[in-house]
Amino acid sequence: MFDFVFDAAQFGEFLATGLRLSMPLIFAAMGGLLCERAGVFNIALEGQLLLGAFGAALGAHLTGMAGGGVAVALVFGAASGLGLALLGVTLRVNQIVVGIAVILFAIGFTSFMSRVAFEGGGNSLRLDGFRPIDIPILSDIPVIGPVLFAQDLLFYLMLAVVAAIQIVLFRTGLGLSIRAVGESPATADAAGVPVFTLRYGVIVAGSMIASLGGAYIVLSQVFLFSDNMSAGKGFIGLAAIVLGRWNPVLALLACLLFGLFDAFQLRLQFQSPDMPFQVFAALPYVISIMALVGLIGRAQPPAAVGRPYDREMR
Amino acid sequence: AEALKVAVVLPGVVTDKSFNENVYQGLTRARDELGVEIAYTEKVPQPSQVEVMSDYARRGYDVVVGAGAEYTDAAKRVARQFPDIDVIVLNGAPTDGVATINYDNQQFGYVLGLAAGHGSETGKIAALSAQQVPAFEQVVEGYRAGFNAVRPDGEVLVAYTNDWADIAKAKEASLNVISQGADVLLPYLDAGFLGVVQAAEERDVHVVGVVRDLSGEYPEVNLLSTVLDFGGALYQAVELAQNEAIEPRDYRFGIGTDAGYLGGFNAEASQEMRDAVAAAVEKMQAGELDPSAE
Amino acid sequence: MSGRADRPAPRLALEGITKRFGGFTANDAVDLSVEEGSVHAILGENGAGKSTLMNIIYGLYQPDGGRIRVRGETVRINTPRQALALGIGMVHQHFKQVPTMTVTENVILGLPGARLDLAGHGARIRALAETLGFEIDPHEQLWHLPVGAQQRVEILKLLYREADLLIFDEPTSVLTPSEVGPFFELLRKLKQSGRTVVLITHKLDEVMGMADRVSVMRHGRKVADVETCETDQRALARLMVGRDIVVDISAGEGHVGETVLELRDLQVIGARGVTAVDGLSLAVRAGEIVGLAGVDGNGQRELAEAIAGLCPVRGGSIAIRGTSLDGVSPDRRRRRFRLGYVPEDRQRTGLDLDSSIAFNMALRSYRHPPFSRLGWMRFGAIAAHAERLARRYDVRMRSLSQRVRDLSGGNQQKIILAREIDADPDVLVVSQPTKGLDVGAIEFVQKTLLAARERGCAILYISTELEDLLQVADRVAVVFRGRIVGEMPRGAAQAERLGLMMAGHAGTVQGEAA
Amino acid sequence: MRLVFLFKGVWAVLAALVVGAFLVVLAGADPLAAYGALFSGAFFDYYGLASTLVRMSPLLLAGLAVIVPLRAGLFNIGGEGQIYIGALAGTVAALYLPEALPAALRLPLIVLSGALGGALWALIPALLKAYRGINEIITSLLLSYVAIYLVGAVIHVWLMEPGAPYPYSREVPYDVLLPVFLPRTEAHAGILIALTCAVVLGIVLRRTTLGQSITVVGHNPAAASYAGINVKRLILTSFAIGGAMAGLAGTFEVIGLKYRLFDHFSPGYGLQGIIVAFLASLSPLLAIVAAFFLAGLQAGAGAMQRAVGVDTTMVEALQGLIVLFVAVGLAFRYRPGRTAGKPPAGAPAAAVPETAAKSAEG
Ligand SMILES: Nc1ncnc2c1ncn2[C@@H]1O[C@H](COP(=O)(O)OP(=O)(O)OP(=O)(O)O)[C@@H](O)[C@H]1O
Ligand SMILES: Nc1ncnc2c1ncn2[C@@H]1O[C@H](COP(=O)(O)OP(=O)(O)OP(=O)(O)O)[C@@H](O)[C@H]1O
Ligand SMILES: [Mg+2]
Ligand SMILES: [Mg+2]
Repeated sequence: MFDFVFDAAQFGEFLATGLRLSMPLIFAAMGGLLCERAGVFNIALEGQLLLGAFGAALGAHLTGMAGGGVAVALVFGAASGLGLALLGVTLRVNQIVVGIAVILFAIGFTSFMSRVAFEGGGNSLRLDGFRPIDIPILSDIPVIGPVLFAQDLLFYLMLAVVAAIQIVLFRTGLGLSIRAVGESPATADAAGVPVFTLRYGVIVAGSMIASLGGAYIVLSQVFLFSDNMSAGKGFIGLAAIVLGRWNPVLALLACLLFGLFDAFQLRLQFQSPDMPFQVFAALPYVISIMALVGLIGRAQPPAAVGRPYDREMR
Repeated sequence: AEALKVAVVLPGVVTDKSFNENVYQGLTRARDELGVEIAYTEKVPQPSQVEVMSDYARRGYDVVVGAGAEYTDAAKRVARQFPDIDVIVLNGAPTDGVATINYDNQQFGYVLGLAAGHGSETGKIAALSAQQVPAFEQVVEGYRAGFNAVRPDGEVLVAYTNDWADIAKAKEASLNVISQGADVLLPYLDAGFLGVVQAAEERDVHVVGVVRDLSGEYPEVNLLSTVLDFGGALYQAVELAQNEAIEPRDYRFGIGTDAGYLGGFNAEASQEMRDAVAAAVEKMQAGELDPSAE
Repeated sequence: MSGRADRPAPRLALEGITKRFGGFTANDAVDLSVEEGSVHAILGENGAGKSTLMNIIYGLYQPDGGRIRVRGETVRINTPRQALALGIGMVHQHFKQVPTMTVTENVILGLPGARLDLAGHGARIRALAETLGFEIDPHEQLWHLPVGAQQRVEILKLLYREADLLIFDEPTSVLTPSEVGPFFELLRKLKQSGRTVVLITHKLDEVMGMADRVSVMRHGRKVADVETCETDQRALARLMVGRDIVVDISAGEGHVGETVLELRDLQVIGARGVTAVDGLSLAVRAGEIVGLAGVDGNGQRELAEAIAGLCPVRGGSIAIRGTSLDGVSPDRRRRRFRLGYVPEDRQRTGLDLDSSIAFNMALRSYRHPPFSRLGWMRFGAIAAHAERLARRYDVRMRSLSQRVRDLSGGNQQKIILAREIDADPDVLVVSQPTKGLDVGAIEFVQKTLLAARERGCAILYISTELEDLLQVADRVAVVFRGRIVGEMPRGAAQAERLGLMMAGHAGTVQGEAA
Repeated sequence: MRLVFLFKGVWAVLAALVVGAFLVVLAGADPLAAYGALFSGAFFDYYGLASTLVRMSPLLLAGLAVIVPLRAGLFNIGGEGQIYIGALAGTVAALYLPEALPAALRLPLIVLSGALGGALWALIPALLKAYRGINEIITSLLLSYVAIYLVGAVIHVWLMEPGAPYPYSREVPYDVLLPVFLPRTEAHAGILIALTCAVVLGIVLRRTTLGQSITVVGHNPAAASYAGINVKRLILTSFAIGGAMAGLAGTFEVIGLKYRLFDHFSPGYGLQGIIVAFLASLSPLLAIVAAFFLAGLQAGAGAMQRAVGVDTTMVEALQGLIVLFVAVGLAFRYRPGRTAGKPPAGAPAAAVPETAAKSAEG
C-alpha cells in the first residue's frame, strides 16, 4: 500500500500530484483567509475560482499569452470582490447569501459566456498556458527537486502570496489593522482605522487571490475552460482556513494535507479494486475532519467574522 | 404531414466533446437530413427528469429521448403516462414501453484491449471513469479480456474520478496511473476525457478512445478508437420513428454496425495489431467470439 | 458661559446638537462649551444622553442637527480618525479594545507606519507608562489584565497619540478605591500639562474635587452649567434628578437568623486555568448582608459563578441550609434553593440584549409556570409580570417589547435586580450592582437590597467599591488571591484598614475569619 | 414611501429581470416571451405549479434544516449530507421492513427512520461542537462529501438493483410510496408534510419554551447558561431537528419522487436550503414563501428554456442574479433617515458562527 514511498520516481510523482491538486485550494484558502481576518465571511470562493478560470481562459484566448490570462482573471476576481464588498460591507446584506448568490451567478455566467466567447465551447480551447521553469541545480535534487524547483510561474506566485499574507498580517501596521478590524471593528474604528476602506481593499485583494486558483486550473493544469470546473474546490479551501486556524502557513499545510490525501486515494483505488472506490474518495474529507478533531486546543475565528459593521449600532 | 418533433434530455452540456455532444450531433443531423423539429435540455438534474420529459410530451413532441442510463425509470413512467409517444433511452436497461439503445460494450472494450496488448510496452494499461456504472464495467471486462488475450500476465488498472466533467481530476488520475506504469489509457468520461488525453500527451503514452474517434483530433496519442455513435443510433431511431416503425424494445449494436464501429488507428500502429483487431471484429460479428462470456 | 470678548475661543463648543435614534431623541439641542486647559465634568442620570453626546464629539455618531466648533472653527467630525486628527481622544464607557491583542498592539493600532515595530513601540509605551506611574507589561494580552489595567491601556492609547482633549466616560466606575486616587493625580498632571479633560461621572465628590466646571444633563437636554466653586453636592444632585437624594443610607441593625449560605474551603479554577478561588470559607446568615471587598480579579467572579452553578467547583463545598449544592443545576439552585444571582457582567451574562424587556424580566423563569405551561409560552403572564416589575423598579423605557440592548446601562441593571429580587430569594449573590449607576439609582439599589434583608434574605454583596459596601453590609470580608484575608463587622470596619487588606497586607492585619 | 418598501421583494425581482433581459437578448431570445414562459411555467399552469411544488418540498425542508440550528447560532452548512443519509435510512427501511406489516404502519416508520438518519448525521458536527468546540460549519460541510460517498458505496455493495444501468437501489415497494395529491403530476404527499413541518416549527420557535431557549442561545450563550438552559443539549437538539428536516427531504425524494435511491440524486439542495433560510430571515413560515419562490424560479426557468429555447446556462446565470437582487432588496428596511439597515432580528447574531462555542465549553 505504501510501497510507492520507497520508489523515488513514484514518490516524486505522488508529491507532484498532491501539490497540483492543492494549488487551487491554496489560492482559494488564502483569499478567503484574508477576508475572514478582516471580519468578512467570503463563502463565494467557489464562484471566484470559476470566474478566475473563465477570466484566465478568456485572457489567454484573446491575447494568446498566459500572462494575459492571469491579468483578466485578476480583473474578474476584483470585480467579484467589489460586488461582494458593495453588498456585504456597504449595504450590509448578509454575507452568506451574497456569497452563495455569487456562486450561482458565476456558474451560470461562466458557462454561458464560454459558449459566447469560445467557438465550440471552452472545451475546444487549447490555450498556451504556463510551462514549468526548471531552476538549475535545485531541480536536480532527487524527489523534491522536480516537485519544488521545476514548477511554473503560478507555483512561485503562490509561494509569494502565502509569504506576503503571512508577513503583511503579522509584521506590518496594515496587518495589525486588518486583524483588529476582524476582531473588533468598533475598536479599530475608534482607533482611527478606516474600517470600511480596509474591508473593501481586503475583499478585493482576497477575491483576486482566489481567482488565481481558477487561473491555475486553466493555465497550468488543463489549458481549456470547462463548465463548473472548480468542482467544489472553493468549499474545501474554506475548510482549510479553519483547519489552518486562520494562519496562512498552517492553511497552506492544510491544503497540502488535503491534496496529498486526494492523490493518495487515487493510488489506493486500484490497489484494492474490490472495495467500492467511494471508500477511498472520501478519505481526504475524513482525514480533514480527523485533523480538526485531533488538533489540541481550539481555534477561534476572528470574532467579528460575518458581522457587518454599523457604527451607530450598539 | 407535420414534421416529427423530437426532444432530447441530456445530463451534461452539448459542448463536452464527448457523449453529450455526440448525441447532440445526431439530433442536429436528424433535423438537417430528416427534417424533424428538435429540442433539447442540458444539465437536467435527477429530480427533474420526469418533469422535463413529460413536459416535452405535453408540448406535443412525438419522440422523447433520455440520454443516459439514469433516465430509465423516468422514461418508464413517462411512457406509461403518454402511451402515444415514443420514449427512447440511451444505454438504458430494457424496460417495458421504452425503446432502449445499447451496445455490446464488451466487444468495444475487447478490440481496444487487443490493440493495447500490442501497443503497450509496460504490460500495464488503465481505464478511467467517473462512476462505477455497468456500461463502463462491461467495457472494462472486454478491455481486460482483449488485453490478456495478447498479454496473459498484463494488468489493467481502474480508477474513478467521481465527476464526469472534472478535467483536472481526470488528468491527475491519469498521471497517477501513468506513473504506476500504465501506458495505454481508456477514458470513459464526459469532458473529463480531455484530461486523460492531456496527460497522455504530456507523458508520451497512448489513449484508446471508446466513445469518439480520437484519431482525427489527437492522432499522436490515439492508439485506436472505437466509436459508440449514440448520435448515429439516435438518428436511426428517429428515422424509424418517422416511419412509425420504432418499437419499445432493446436495440443493441455490436461492433461493426452503423452506430458502433472502429475508428482510426495510430499512424504507427503495427500491422500485427491491425490484423488482430480486424480478425477479432470479424469473429465477434460472426458470433464466434464473445468477450463477455469469460 | 456668556461670551466674554477677551477670552480665547473654547477648546470645544457644541451648538444645538441633536441626535435621534428612530423616534427617540437622545440629545436635544445641547450646547456645551469646554475651555482650554480645564476639567469639565458632565453629570446626569443613566440614559440622560451623556455617552451619546461624547460619541458625537468623537465622530462615532453623526448628529441630526447642530454644530461643533473646535477652537472657534466649525468642523465636521465624520469619523474617529478626524477626531483624533483634531487632538480629541476618548476613553469609552465600554472599552474599545481587542482582547486577544497585546497592550502594545492595542495602543499603536491605527497609527501610521508600514513596519510593525512592536519592540520599539513597546519600549516607548513602557517609558510613557513609567512617567505616568503605571506598571504595565506592554507585551501582555489585554484579556489577561484586570479592568483597572485595561483602563490604563486606554489612557496610554490617547497619550501615545498626543491627544490634548481627553474625554473620559465614567472612568472611575471600573476602578478600585486604591486606584481612584492615583487616577485623579494623573488627571491633575494632565491638566497641568495644558490638556483639556471632559469627565463623565456619577460621583458628585469626584466632580467637586476635580472639575472646574460642570454641565448637568437630564432627558437628553443640558439643564445647567455651573462652576464647581459656586455649588455643592446637594445642589448638583437636585439638578440631576430633580429631587433631593439621601446620600447616606443608614442601614440599621437587621434581625440575623441562622446560617443560610455556607462556603467551606472552596476551590474554583478560573477561565485562564489558574486557581481563582483557593480555599475560601464564608458563611452568610438570614437577614444579613455580607460584603465581600477586594480588588477586581481576586476570584470574586469565579466565586459568584460557582455559587450560581455556572462554574465548576474544584474542591470544598457550597451549601444552602446545610444541603450541599454539589451537582445541582443552576436552574434547580434558583428554584429549589431560592438562590438569586446578579452577575457582574450584565451585558454578557445577565441579559439577552436582543430580546425584549418583558422577556428579560422572566429570563430565568420562563420555562416554568406561570410563564409557561407544558412547554407552551404564556406571553400574557410574562407581559403582566414585566409590567408590574417595570413600574415597581422604575425602569425607564419606551415599551416592554423594546430590545434591552437599546436601554441605558442603569436601566439594564434595574431589570436584573428587579428580576432577581422579585423572585423572593432566600440567598442573593450580588456582584457589583452599582457599577455605572447614577446616584439616584444607587440609592434605589441599596434600598432594595436592604428591604430584601428585612425579609430575611441572606445576601452576599460583592463589590470593589468600599464605600458602597460600608453603607449596606453588616459585615465586610476581604478577598485576596482567592481567599478571605480578613473580616470585620461594619462598626469596626475602617476604610483604610480594609484598603490595606485588599492590597494583600493580610498577614499583618489578620481578622477573625469565619 | 412605506409602500415602496413593502413590496421590496417584488422590486428586487423586477430589477433582476431587467438586468437579466440583457442576458436573454444576448442569448438571442425575446425577453418578454421568455419571462412570460417563466412565470406561466412556474405558477400559472397546472403542471408547472405541480413541478414548482415538487421542488419546493426539498428546498423548504433543506431551508428548515438551516433555520433551526441558525436560530441557536449554529450554521448547518451540511444539509446536503443529511439529505443523503436520510434518504439512505428511509430507503433501507422501505426495502427491509417486513412486508407482512401493513403499509399504514411501514410508511410512518420509513418517514421516521429517514428523519432519524438525517438527525444522527447532523449530531456528529453538533457533538463535536458541543463537546470539543470544533467549528460546525466546516465539519458539517466535510461530512456532506463523506455522506455522498457513503451512499454511493452502500448502493454499490448492498442496495443495487441487479443489472441496473446506473448505480441505483432496488425499487421501494409500491404500497409505501407517498400518494400523489394532484392527479397526473408528481406532486406527492411529502410536500404537504414539509409544509406542516414549517408551520409546526414556526409555532415551536415562536410559542414554546424550546423555541425561546433556542433563541436565547442564539443571542447569547452565556446568558442562556445563566438562565438555566443546558446549552450543550440545546446545540444537539437544534442540530438534530435540522438534520431530521434534511433527512425528510431525502426520504421524500425516494418514496415520493424517484421510488429508488439514486447515486448523486440531489442537485445541491443543501446549499439552496441556505438561500431559502436567509431569504426567509430565518422564519419557518417565511421559508414557505422563499422555497416556493425559489422552486418556482427553477421550474419556470426550465419551462422558459424549453418554450423559448434559450440556453440552459443563461437560465442559471439569471437565477443567480435574481437571488442576488432579492437578497439586496431584503436588506433594505424602512427606516426614515437611513438607507440600509441591519438584517432582520435573529439574522445578525445568528450569522456569527462561533457565538455558541464559548459558553458551550462552560
Ligand atoms: N446606538 C443606539 N441606538 C439606539 N438607542 C441608543 C443608542 N445609543 C444610545 N441610545 C439611547 O439613547 C439614550 C441615551 O443613552 P446614553 O448611552 O447616551 O446614556 P448615558 O447618559 O451615557 O447613560 P449611562 O449613565 O447609563 O451611561 C438611552 O435611552 C439609550 O437607550
Ligand atoms: N411571540 C410573541 N411575542 C410577543 N408578544 C406576544 C407573542 N405572542 C403573544 N404575545 C402577546 O402576549 C399576550 C398574551 O398572549 P397569550 O394569550 O399567548 O398568553 P397566555 O399564555 O394565554 O397567557 P395568559 O394565561 O395570561 O392569558 C398578547 O397580548 C399577545 O399579543
Ligand atoms: Mg453612558
Ligand atoms: Mg391567554
